[in-house]
Amino acid sequence: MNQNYGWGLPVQASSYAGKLDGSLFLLHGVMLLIFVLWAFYMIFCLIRYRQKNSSRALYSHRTPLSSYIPDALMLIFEIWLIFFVGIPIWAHIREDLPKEETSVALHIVAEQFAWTMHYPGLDGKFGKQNPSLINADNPLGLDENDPDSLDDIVSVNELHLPLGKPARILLSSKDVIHSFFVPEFRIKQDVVPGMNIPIWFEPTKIGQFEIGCAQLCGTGHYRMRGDVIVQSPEEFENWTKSKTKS
Amino acid sequence: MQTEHLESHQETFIRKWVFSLDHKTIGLQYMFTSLIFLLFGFSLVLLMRWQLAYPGSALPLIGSYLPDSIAAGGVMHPAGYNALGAMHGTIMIFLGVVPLGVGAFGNYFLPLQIGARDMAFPRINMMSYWIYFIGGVLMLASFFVPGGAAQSGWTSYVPLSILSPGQTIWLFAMTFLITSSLLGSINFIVTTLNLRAPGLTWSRLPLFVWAQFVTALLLLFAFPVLQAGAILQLLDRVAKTSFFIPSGLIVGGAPVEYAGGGSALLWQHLFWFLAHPEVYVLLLPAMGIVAEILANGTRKPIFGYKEIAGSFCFIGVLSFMVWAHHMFVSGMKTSLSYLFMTTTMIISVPSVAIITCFLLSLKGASIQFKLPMLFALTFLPMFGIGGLTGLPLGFTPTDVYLHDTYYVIGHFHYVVVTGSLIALMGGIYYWFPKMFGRKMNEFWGKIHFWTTIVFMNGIFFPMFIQGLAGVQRRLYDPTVQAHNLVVQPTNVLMTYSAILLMIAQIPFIVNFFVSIFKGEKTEDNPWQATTLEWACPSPPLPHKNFEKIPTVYKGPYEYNVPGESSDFSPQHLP
Amino acid sequence: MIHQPEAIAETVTGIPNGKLGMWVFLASEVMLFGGFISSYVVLRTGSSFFPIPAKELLGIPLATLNTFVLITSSVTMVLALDAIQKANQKGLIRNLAITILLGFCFLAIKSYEYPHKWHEGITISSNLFGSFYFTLTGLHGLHVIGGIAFNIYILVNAIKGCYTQDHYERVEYAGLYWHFVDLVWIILFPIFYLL
Amino acid sequence: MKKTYLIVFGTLAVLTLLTVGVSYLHLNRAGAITVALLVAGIKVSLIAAFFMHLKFEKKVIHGIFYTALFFVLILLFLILPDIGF
Repeated sequence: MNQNYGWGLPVQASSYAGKLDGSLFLLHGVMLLIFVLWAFYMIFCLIRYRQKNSSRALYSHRTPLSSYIPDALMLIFEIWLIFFVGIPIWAHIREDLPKEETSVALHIVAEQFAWTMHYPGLDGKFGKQNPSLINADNPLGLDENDPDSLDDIVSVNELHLPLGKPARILLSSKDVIHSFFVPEFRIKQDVVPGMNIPIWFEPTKIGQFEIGCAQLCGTGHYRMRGDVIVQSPEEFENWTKSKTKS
Repeated sequence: MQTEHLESHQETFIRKWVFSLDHKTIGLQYMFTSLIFLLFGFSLVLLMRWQLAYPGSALPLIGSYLPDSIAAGGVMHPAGYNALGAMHGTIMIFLGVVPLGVGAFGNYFLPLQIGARDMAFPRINMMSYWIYFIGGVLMLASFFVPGGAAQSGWTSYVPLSILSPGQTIWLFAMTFLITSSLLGSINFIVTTLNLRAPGLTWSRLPLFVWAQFVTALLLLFAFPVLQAGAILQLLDRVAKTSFFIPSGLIVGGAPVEYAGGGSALLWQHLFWFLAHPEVYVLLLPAMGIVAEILANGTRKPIFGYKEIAGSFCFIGVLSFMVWAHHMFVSGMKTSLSYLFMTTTMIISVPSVAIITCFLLSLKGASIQFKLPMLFALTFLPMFGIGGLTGLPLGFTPTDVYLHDTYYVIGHFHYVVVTGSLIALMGGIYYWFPKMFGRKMNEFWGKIHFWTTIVFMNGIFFPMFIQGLAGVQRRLYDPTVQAHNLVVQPTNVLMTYSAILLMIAQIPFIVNFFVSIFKGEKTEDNPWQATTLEWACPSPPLPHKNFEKIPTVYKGPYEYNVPGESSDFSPQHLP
Repeated sequence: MIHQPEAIAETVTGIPNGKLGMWVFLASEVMLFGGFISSYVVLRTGSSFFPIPAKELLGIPLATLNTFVLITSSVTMVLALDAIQKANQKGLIRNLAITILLGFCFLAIKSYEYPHKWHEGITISSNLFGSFYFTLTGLHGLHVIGGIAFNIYILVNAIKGCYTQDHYERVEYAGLYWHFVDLVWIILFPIFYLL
Repeated sequence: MKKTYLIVFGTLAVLTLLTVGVSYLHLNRAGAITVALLVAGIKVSLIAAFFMHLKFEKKVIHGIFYTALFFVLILLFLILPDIGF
């Protein structure tokens, strides 16, 4: 897993990671350009106009229109950035949810210091949950006598996904605010108790990636991690079969 | 004015120093208290940094002396780390930088710069200091309360802050601090509106006064909303109401006995509605000080006085419409994030305008590299980095990746620490002669300056590298997660920079206290500045500041006026 | 035109410090109650579980009477100010006393209403409506108590004869604060009892 | 001035009775809300204008009061779309 990470950004392993990295490089490029230009200008002024060189300073209250150029350039760049780069990418990430049929649909329930994945199983329907049934080996409190829940798969801290199909996930939390964060997929979404928040991403690389919690959720926040294992479709089928309680 | 009758009787020690009604003494009380809190808040960071550099190892030297709520048996435990993190943020912001920028400098120099004898309401001014003092003592006491200090960050997000221990005394202390800030801001607004010297129109007001006035308006309109949020959260904790508790919460396998129905996002909205104007409250006084020092150091009128004052007001108004850029990935509706992304990008323009005007005022200047000028000049690039790194955080696609990582921590430390704290230190060097009639030692000042700048960058620049690598914030032990391992060495570098930064503050502290008594004596206007506070003796006359209230004839920064012999012409001389 | 007191401090805006200070303080109070009422409105429209008690339980006739009490106290307060502006010391004292009495009457009706609601099962922790009802009306009650204390302080000074036709700023500031407290109740009354 | 105060008192009393009366008519939700807020708004502006002498005050005080109102409206109408609906 460690070859995914270097000193720069982690490896891109989801469909919109490229777009997001593109805007990161664009922004940092512009920032560097602005900083370097201003640094040169400042150093020039400090040397040219130090007291030894210019004993009397230029007295003027005039602010020529040309002094507004940096602000105008900044505003134009930002307006272009928002309407031509920002809104399209943001709408793509948040609004273009793939259809249920062509994607792997599952629920992820966050709780204090573990991620519980809840697959609907072959019947595609999620079993009912009853909070009073929650115990160590039934973290979601799945109700036995509900037929849909028989083939549901519950796996803790281990998210299996097939390559080539987008994942459509419904995030919910049992207790406090967590944040589902997979650096390689460039996805981060707070998981708020009392809300079911849909997210989606499409893995583009087979391998093992890391889930982290990005929102302070108590004393175990630092060890609340999980693994995303992206497999070929066949391996994913075998895995689901092996996990289904027949 | 009612201050005349105060001199008639000889004041007791208590009335003169403890319950003083003189805005200068209250300013000094604020300054000493906030400097002590800044030092204490920074020492909390050294403990945290050691834990981040060498996770799980015993803290050297002071490990065994720490209370059990932070480090049982010399090794810090996660609850202790979270408590230190929350208290570091709270102390540095609400007890350190704001009281220094608004309480100390605002109280001391606002009346002087507008030629007033004192604040509009001296008694309320004294009350605001003592309520702040009680709030500070309560915050410190929270370390020794059973359950320890607050542990859910300075933002105290619900439901964690309602379910975890330590938050009740934090909220209670916050209501004190908010009341103190409100009383202070009422005083500032009425003083600036009503007690300006004759001839001191709005366009002749020094930029420091503009900054304090806009800051007071920000405090006045934003703090009560957090007061409401804090009271709601306090009741959630104490009276089992469920304003912020959604229904169906299950903690540790058992349902929580709350009626439910509340919304966790409501607290974030109420909190950030205050907290964004609050970060401008941290920044504006510093920008006012930089404007004063730059005009004085470049010996020319500041470039674009109207643009800077206008930008202050524009920032003031717009800062109430940008708060939800802290909540892009918090489950807020995407339509709102479009709106707040746009307003956030618009508010970056006045900041750019201010920095442009500061830089352009270097052109055609005659720059004297005196000590305060060094701090003001370094504010420009440092705040530049802080402001520029705000761009990817205010822009939703990049914020998805960078939110709640060390990139955010690097961004706001560059703005607050190498930005406003450096400017406030420059303010201390600049106004020390006016406050004590003596100068701080130039040599030790330069040592303090260069070491502080180097070590500050040593701590904060690697945070951007960690942020881009995806290291989340508030992690007790980053090595548990694989994606943090590559950049773990930067934590060691940052820890030693932090320790050296603490050592670099010792010359400043010694220089500060020694110079009060043994510093080189100076006359009333050592920097040959033009604003009104230099028109009275240093330290200014107790209770009435000026022999006679000055009349203002010209703008605040009339340097190098053509046809005049000396290179500065003070405001109060025709 | 109302009679302006001579002792306008030589302030730049021409408004005495105290009046400007009181208005600035009321602006922060507007923000405080604005924060509370916005939270109430937002949760009432958006919360998944916000049971609203039946109108009979709320005791609307009593609350209407309470609103009358507060409005009349507002009127007697402004009549007190009008009296001192015409140098009518007795009028000032009489109207101030009525205002204070009506204030106590408002608190008495509230202190009857609260236990009545507790028996109905609406407590501060029973549900969101109860929480908001007791928090907001409780906070407003504290402000009424503060207003009454301020008015009593003014009454004592008025009896001692501190206020004349030219020096009555404190009476005006107490009036401003009391009208604000009445104004907040006029907003709280419909949003809790009638909607 | 005494006369205007009594007239304002009368209008306030009538408006209170009106708003209570309307609440018994069981209008639909939107209608009830608009009527209640309208009446409360009129009463608030009456008290502010006449009892608090806002009508006779200088621009500065108007400025402060309306800015506070403006920011409360911003707070309310920017949170409503997120949590409200």
